[in-house]
Formats: sequence, C-alpha cells, structure tokens
Amino acid sequence: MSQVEEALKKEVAKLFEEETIDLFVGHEPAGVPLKTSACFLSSADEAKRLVWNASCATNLAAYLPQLFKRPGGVKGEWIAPRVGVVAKGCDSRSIVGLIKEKQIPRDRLFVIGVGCEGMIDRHKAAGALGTMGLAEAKIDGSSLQVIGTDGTQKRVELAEVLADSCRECQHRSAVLFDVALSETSVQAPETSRYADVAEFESKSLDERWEFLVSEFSRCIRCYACREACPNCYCQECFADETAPKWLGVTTDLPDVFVFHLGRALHQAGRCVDCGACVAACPQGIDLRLLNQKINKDVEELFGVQSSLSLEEAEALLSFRMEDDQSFMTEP
Amino acid sequence: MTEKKGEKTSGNGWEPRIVAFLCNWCSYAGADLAGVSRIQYPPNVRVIRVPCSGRINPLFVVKALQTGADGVLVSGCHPGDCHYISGNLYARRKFALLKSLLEYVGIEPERVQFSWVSAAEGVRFAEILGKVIEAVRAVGPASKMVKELEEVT
Amino acid sequence: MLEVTLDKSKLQELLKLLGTDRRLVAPVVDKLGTVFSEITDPSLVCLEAVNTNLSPKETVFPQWETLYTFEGNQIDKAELQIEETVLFGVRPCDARAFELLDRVFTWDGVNDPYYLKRREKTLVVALACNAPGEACFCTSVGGSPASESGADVLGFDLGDCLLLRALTDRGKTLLNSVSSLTTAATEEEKKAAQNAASEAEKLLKPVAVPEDLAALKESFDAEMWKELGLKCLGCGVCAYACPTCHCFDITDEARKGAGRRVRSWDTCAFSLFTLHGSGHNPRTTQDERYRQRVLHKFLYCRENFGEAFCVGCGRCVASCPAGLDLRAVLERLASTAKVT
Amino acid sequence: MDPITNPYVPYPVRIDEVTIENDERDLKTFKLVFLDPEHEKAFAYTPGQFAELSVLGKGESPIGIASSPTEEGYLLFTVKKTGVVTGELHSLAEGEVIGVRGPLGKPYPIDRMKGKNVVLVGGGFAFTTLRALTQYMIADGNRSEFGEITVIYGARSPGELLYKEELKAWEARDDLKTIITVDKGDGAWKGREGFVPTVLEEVAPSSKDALMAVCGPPIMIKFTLPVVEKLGFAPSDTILSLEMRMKCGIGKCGRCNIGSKYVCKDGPVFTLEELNALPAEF
Repeated sequence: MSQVEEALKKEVAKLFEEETIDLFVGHEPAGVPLKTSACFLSSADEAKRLVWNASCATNLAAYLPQLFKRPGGVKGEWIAPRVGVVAKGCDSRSIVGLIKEKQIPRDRLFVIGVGCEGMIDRHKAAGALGTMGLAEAKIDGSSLQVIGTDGTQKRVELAEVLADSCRECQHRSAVLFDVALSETSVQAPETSRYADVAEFESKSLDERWEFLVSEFSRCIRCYACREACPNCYCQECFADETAPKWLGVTTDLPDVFVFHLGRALHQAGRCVDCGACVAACPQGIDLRLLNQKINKDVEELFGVQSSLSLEEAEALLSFRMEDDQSFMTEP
Repeated sequence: MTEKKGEKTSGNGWEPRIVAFLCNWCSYAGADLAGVSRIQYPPNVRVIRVPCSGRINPLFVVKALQTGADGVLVSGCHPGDCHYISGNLYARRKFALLKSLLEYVGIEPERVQFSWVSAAEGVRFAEILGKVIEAVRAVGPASKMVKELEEVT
Repeated sequence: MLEVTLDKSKLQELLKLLGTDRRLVAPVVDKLGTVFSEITDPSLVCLEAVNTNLSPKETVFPQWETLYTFEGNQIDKAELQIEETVLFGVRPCDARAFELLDRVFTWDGVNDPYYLKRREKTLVVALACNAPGEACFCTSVGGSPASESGADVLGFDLGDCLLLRALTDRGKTLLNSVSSLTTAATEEEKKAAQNAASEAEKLLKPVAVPEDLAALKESFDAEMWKELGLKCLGCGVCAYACPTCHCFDITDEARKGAGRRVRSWDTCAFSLFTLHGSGHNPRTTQDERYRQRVLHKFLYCRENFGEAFCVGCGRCVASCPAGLDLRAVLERLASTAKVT
Repeated sequence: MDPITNPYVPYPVRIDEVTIENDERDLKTFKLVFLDPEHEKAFAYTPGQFAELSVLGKGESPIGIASSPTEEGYLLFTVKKTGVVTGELHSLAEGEVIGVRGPLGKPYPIDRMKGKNVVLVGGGFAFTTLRALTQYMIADGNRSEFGEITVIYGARSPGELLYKEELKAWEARDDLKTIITVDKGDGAWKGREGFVPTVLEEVAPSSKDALMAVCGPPIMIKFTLPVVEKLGFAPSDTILSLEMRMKCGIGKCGRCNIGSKYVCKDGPVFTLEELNALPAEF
C-alpha cells in the first residue's frame, strides 16, 4: 500500500496548492501499534503526516458532519470549508449516506477514493500474543509480525487478523469519489456475505439469547460504538432522552439491550458494515451480529444495500405495495 | 405493570398481559366495534391508541417488552386503506425488520405480532387478539428483556 | 515488615483460602485480554497480563449502584451491606488510584458512605510489574512498578515463587492467616524482588508531564485543544477505563412510585454532561470537553489534592477508539511554557 | 439510610403551601415543613445556600433556599418549571411529601457584610436567595448589624415579579431602600420601567463601606458588572451567585467545576475576584 500512500500525499499537497480544499481529513499514526488516528490538515506541508496502510480502519466519514456546522460564537455570514477526505469503500458509502441525509454537502467535499484490501482488527492481532500487550507490529507483505510487551514474537497471516467486516466486504473501492488513487480487485466471495449472521441464525432461540447476554453483559455504556459510527449524528440520542426516558443509564441488561436494539434499528437501511462500532468497542462486543442481521433482512426483503449510490432511496424511506407481509398475523 | 416477579410467574393464576398499539382509524375502531357488538374478547389487553401504524416507533415495542409486557400486538389499516395514504406501508417495512430482529436476538416470536384490521372487522380483531393471547400464554411470562426494580445490592 | 514467600505451586491453595468467607476478585481471561471478576474457580485466575482491560475501581466504585430504594415517599431504612472482599493481583498503578479516589470521597470532610464502606471492606493485594505494558508510564506520574500506595499487600513475581510484603496491619493479618502456605522470605528473595522492580522501572519510557501549574493554566486557551477536540469522538472509553476517573450521575428508576435511586459512572466527554435545564451548556464543544478531562487530571486535581489524578496505567491510550494519546498530549503541554 | 449520616439521603418534608408567583404560572414557591424536628435542627443554613429538592422516582434538582433562617419552622423554595423534576414538583399539591437534601454550598459572606452598607441587585427568577438575604438582614435583632440596605430588583414585566406582597411591605419600610423595576410595564403598572443595569446606574449606590451582591440571568450579569465597576465596587466586594448543572451537591460527582472550583461546594456564592481567577467556562 506504500505507493498509494505516496500518491495520496502528493494528491493532498496538490489539492492544497491548487486551493481546491481548505481542510483535509486523513489518517495519521497513533501512539500504539496498529492504530491510526484521524488527522485534520490545513496546508500542503502537512500532507507528510498522512499514512495509508492496513491499520487505517477508522471510518473518517464519522468526523465530517462536525466540520460543516457553524462554529459556536461565529456571527454573520459563515461559509462552510471545502473538505477533502480519503475514503475506502466503506467510508465512501457512509459519505453517500450522509450526503443523502443532508449532514454533509456534496459540493463542499472532495473525496479521494482508495481501494482497500481489508483492515487489521487490532484486537485479533494482539490476541495472537495471548494476554500480553502489543508492543510492536510490522506488516510484511501478507503477514504480520507482532511483538509482545514481554518480548514474545509471533507471525500471523494478515488474512487471519482482518476485521470481520473486511472479511465479508463486497465494496472495497470507493463508490463515490472525485479522484480515485487505486482500486482493488480483491473481493469477498458472494457466498460468504452474511455468513456470520447465517451461522448465528442457525442456533436455537435460547442459544442466541444466551450468547447475546454474554456479549452485552460486557457493555459498559461508554457509547464508543455510537460515537464512532458515521450514522450516529443525532443531536440527542434516544439513549440520552429523558422525556420519554427510553432506558436507564445503568448496565442492567434490559437497559443494555434496549440501547443496542434501538441503535441497530436506527441503522436499518443505513449501516454499511464498516465495522467502526466493533473496532471502537473497548470490550470486544460483536455488535456486527445485530447490524448485519438488519442489513441482511433489508437486502433480502427490500432488495437494497445501504448507501451504494446517491440516487437510490433508503430502504426505510420507501416502500412497495407488494412488500413482504408474510410475518403478519392472520386469524 | 408493577407486579413483582413472584406474582407474575405464579403458575396457573398467571394471565398474559398484552399491550396493543392500535391505529385510530381502523384497528382501534375495530376493537371498539367488537366491544359494542358484544363479541367476547379476552380482557388481557391494554390498548394504546395511535394516529397511524406509521407513528409506531419500534422502540415502543421494545420498551413495552422491557417494562414487562408479555406480548405486544400492533395493528393498522390494510394496505391501501391508510388514512394518510401510505403510513402503514412505511410501517410495514419497519415491522418486518423489528419482528425478525427480536426473534433473532432470542425473544419468542409469539410475543410480538402485527396485523391489519379495519374499522368494520370487529370479529377479525377479536380473533386475532385471541390468537395472540393464546400464543403468548403458550410461551409463558416474559422474562428475557424485563427490567426488574428489586433491590440488587 | 512482614515478608513471606509463596511457592507458585501453592497459588491455587492461597486463592482458595483467601476466598473462604470472603469475595475474591482477581483477573481472569476475557475476550480482549483480562478483566477483574469475582472468582469461584481459582484456576481461572490469570496474573500474566500487565494491565486488565478495565481498571479494578469497579470494586470500590461500581459502574452503577443503588443508593437506596423507595416506595411512594418512603426511603428504605436498611443500611448498605457490603461483603468482605479480597482484590487480588492489582497492579501498583491501580492500587495507587484507590489512594487518590479516597481523597475525593472524603474531600473537605464530606464522606461518601458508599465508597468508603466498599473501600473499608476491600483488602488490596497488589502485584508488582516485571515489565511495562503497551502504554504504561507510571514512573512519569509519581508511581512505580512496585509502588506501595493504596495496597495492603504487595507481591513480587520471582518466577517460581511470589514474595508477599505486608504494607498495612490489615495486610499483615491477611498474610498471617495464610501462614500455613508461606515461608519467611530470605534475604536473597528480598533482593530479587527489589531487582525485579528496578529492572521494570528501567524499561519504562519516560513521558514529560507538565509540572508548571501556571503554564498549564495558560494552556486553557491553547490552539491544540481544537485539533484534539476534532479527533475526540466524545465517548466514555477513557473515563470508564481510567482507574481515577470518578464522575457520576444520579438518576431515579421507578414504576408507579416504587423504585430506586442509582448512581452510575458518567464522563465529562459526554456532551450532555454539563447541559443546564435552561439549555445553556458551559462546555458546548468537544475541545472544551477534552480539555476539561486533561486539565481536571493534571491541573485542577493538583490544585485541590496536591497530586495529578493519573497513575500512568495507559488504558486510555490503548483503548481510545480515536487513537488519542494522552502521553503525546502531555508532552505537548510540557514542551513549552505557553502552548499555542 | 439515615439522612443525618448519609449525604445522599434527603430529609422528608411536607409541602405546606404552594404560591403561584407569576402570570406565566411557571414559577411557584413551595413552603416546606420538616416531618422530623431532628432533621430541622440538622438543616442549619445561611442565606445563599441551596438544597437538592428530591422527588422520588423523578430525581433531584438543585434550588437556592429562598427563606431565611430567621423565618423559623419552614423552608421556602421558588422553583421554575423547566424539566422532569421541576415539572413534577409543579404538579404536587399541598400536603404531599418530598425530600430536601442539604443545606449545600457556601452562603453569602454575612460576617463581611456586618457593619457595612449592602446593595443587592437581582433580576428575574434568580432573586430567590437575595430575598433570603434581605429577610435575614431586616429580621428583628439583625437590622442594626448592617448599614444602609438597598435592594434593586427587576423583572421582565409586572406579572413576573416574585414575592409581590412582600415587595410592597419592603417598600413601606424606612430602614430599607427598595427599588422595583420592570423591563416593560403594563397599563396598571405605576412603578419604574427600565433594565436593571440602567436603574442601578441611576440609583448609583455608593461603594464606600459597601458590598454588592448581584444575582440574575447571564445577560443581566453581563451588563450589570460594568456598572458595578463604574460605581467603584472592588471585585472582592462584588458577590455573585452562580448556577451550574449539579448532581451530588457535595463535591464528588465532578459535574459543576469551573477550573479547580466546584460550584456546589466552593460556591454557588463567589466574589467577582474569585471568578476572575477562574477559566471562563460557565
């Protein structure tokens, strides 16, 4: 991916030099291995901070809506900045969704599309070391070398430590862009789409419940899933509303369930399975299990995949007279 | 819905409690018609009148389950009959996903049901409600999502 | 000073003994590393990981707890009942955090009965670190891999055995109660413990922590907060993983007049944290909220308690979903007297 | 759970009287009576302090104490209906039982005010603790401890003035200078019209041997402080009372800090000098 990184830096520098953009949102290294952080650049010389590699898992679309809001205290006319952003397949789909939901203006946005071969799930990579912390990691072709805080070294295949979303990803190249730096031909086989959901569906009702209880009993209500999600831009989340109060603020399981079910339902027809929620969760809860279930149902029932184009109507903002109603109760 | 756990699960005496969200223009009138026509339907239901099935936030259903409803019935106008032209058709999509998701997470599918009942269908309303109550009775009192407020320390 | 040695082959027995008539809480393996958990089977205890995924503050300051129950306008008269607990395998940084939390919950002579009761009922057996974790910086914030603050017993992993040092009278009583399993520590073992700790100390990378409080005050208006605020997602991971963050909310949960008043963790990162009933919010932007978190720890707590509320466990660094690195922020704050 | 030993447990109190204060009917004064005389004794307070009013099942709301300890046997709280808890409070009738947790915070520096002239400037609904302070100073036996007392109080309209009957009684006293103003009068209003800062400038109380306390909405404070300064009141002699979102009220929950100061325990009463040393984050 290093050629892409070089091309990206050049492109971004050019965009600033040609005064096409005022601000660029990309990835830069964070303080720990296999982690990057969103960065906000405002000049051509800063382009050297950018990185593009298999740890750029952050869905940058989540950072965009705030940039187009008039800052507090600014009086009179205010012109939104022209913002450039680097987008892999999932980021670009989220951008499509945000444009459709009028959270970001298409005409103030410059999207640099990049193809993606999948991002590393940091927890999986660290998991190769057991309970040891991850001190260092080196990507080396198709494998990854991880070094533990006790000095232990392990080598794992990149494919084994990719995020679950990336394993099942069908849209690796940007679906919306102003310039595309690279595409990728790698694609998950059609058959494996929703494989994780299908496997879960095959369990019994009580097994499913028990499994989710064990997952959700780890939830600490930190809302990292919500805050990392590009779709969760609500001014006030239902989880924070006090009138009506939908749920309590504790980690009592019924409250946790209402939160995660509510969030999953709000994602219906909108989730692009970027995996940001899973990557953000400090407790490793498999939130995809819910979101992908809804994605699967939306696709099977309404024939739509979320946010693939600006033109297609969102699944829950449309209907067909002949939509399935076999689930309804008859006398 | 404040009965304590003990009262709720007591074997033979237990009666399922159903929350019914009924569209003002059809099912609510249907339920009313069933009443005035002296069609017997079980008393286990608490009706919440809504202006349209499209008004029903899926969270209403989730919240009803969390606060202790054993079952939820949502009923609106037949497709094509919506007072607001298409509220029920948008709703139908939400309901399909909600029903599927709840079963997927392990909530018995009997607990959450959806139907179309017109203002003229008093008999149909009574039949559907009866069916829902019996189905919920068969799966027993809800416990999975119910928030209990007993002391925990 | 009572110092005893426990052969590791007897660790299971020790844990079993400690858990008799008491609640035993210790690290176990979970999905992402280790977590503190109530132990019923001592064989599950895992002391290898440097840091648990979340801090053990939950033991003395649970994520949520019932302050009292009520019915109508009657508050339950029953007093709080807390089980005797042994918290085993706490890292010295986390143990030190208890000592800091003590100051908040007794501040100005106003005692928090819930925290204090739990604290009083909890014996802390700490375990010194032989190697730092991925984001550790305890020595830069006044701690060390063998810090004794906040613990009743401090253990050293010497390979085949554990050296256990009593730090308080309660710790001494605890060690005496398991004397059937231990032997008096030899001079060699004591020396080995000291060596292990100082070796670990050498491995820690120092972080420049801003010492000049006046300069920190000036940093309130620094530009850097804007960029950090853009990055910060406004979630609660750092605060909830942090052993010293202690902000909380109080809410009522009731149906038909009966219910409970609960307190639960809360964080200054949440946008609604300071929202007034009138709609006014003194911290409307994420940069103000992120700044609050950093300055609360490194400026306001120093002014109020004489010490920064950070023990250098590195959890906020390791678990931040936005990749924010407190160490880097501190370096930036320290690098210039007046940060711009 | 004993309210005397556990700072999170409220004292039970009975609502003895509810007074609707304004035309909009969103301000009510609750007269509260302790159920247990021991609790009343434990609740020793000074004007300027506040308490958490507690409605079990809804929550708590921090409200300034509007009564003065010289008014024995009851507490007064004037509450604006803004949210869940205050909304519920407004729906309660006389005879019902709620909770009071406190007294909380630091009061007005009454010892510093003794022997001095005192100027109180209040606006709108924030007048409550200034009412408490005024009542305290003019109470039998206390009045001689203070010099001249000037009270300037304004509201948006005549119907929005709090404690209307009491204000009349104050105006009739000759040991108290009471100036009432409204932003805009109605047909029946015979009194003064004008914003509080303007009126303060007109009245121009001397800053010599005097302390000034100002309470009001942020916009009033903003325009009043320059006048206060012009009149010669030093920041250390200018006293303000702040509002901040609070939960615990006892300096633990971390919600109400401004820099290193916690409004709940270090305030809500601060001198302007103290506030000037804090970050502008309130």
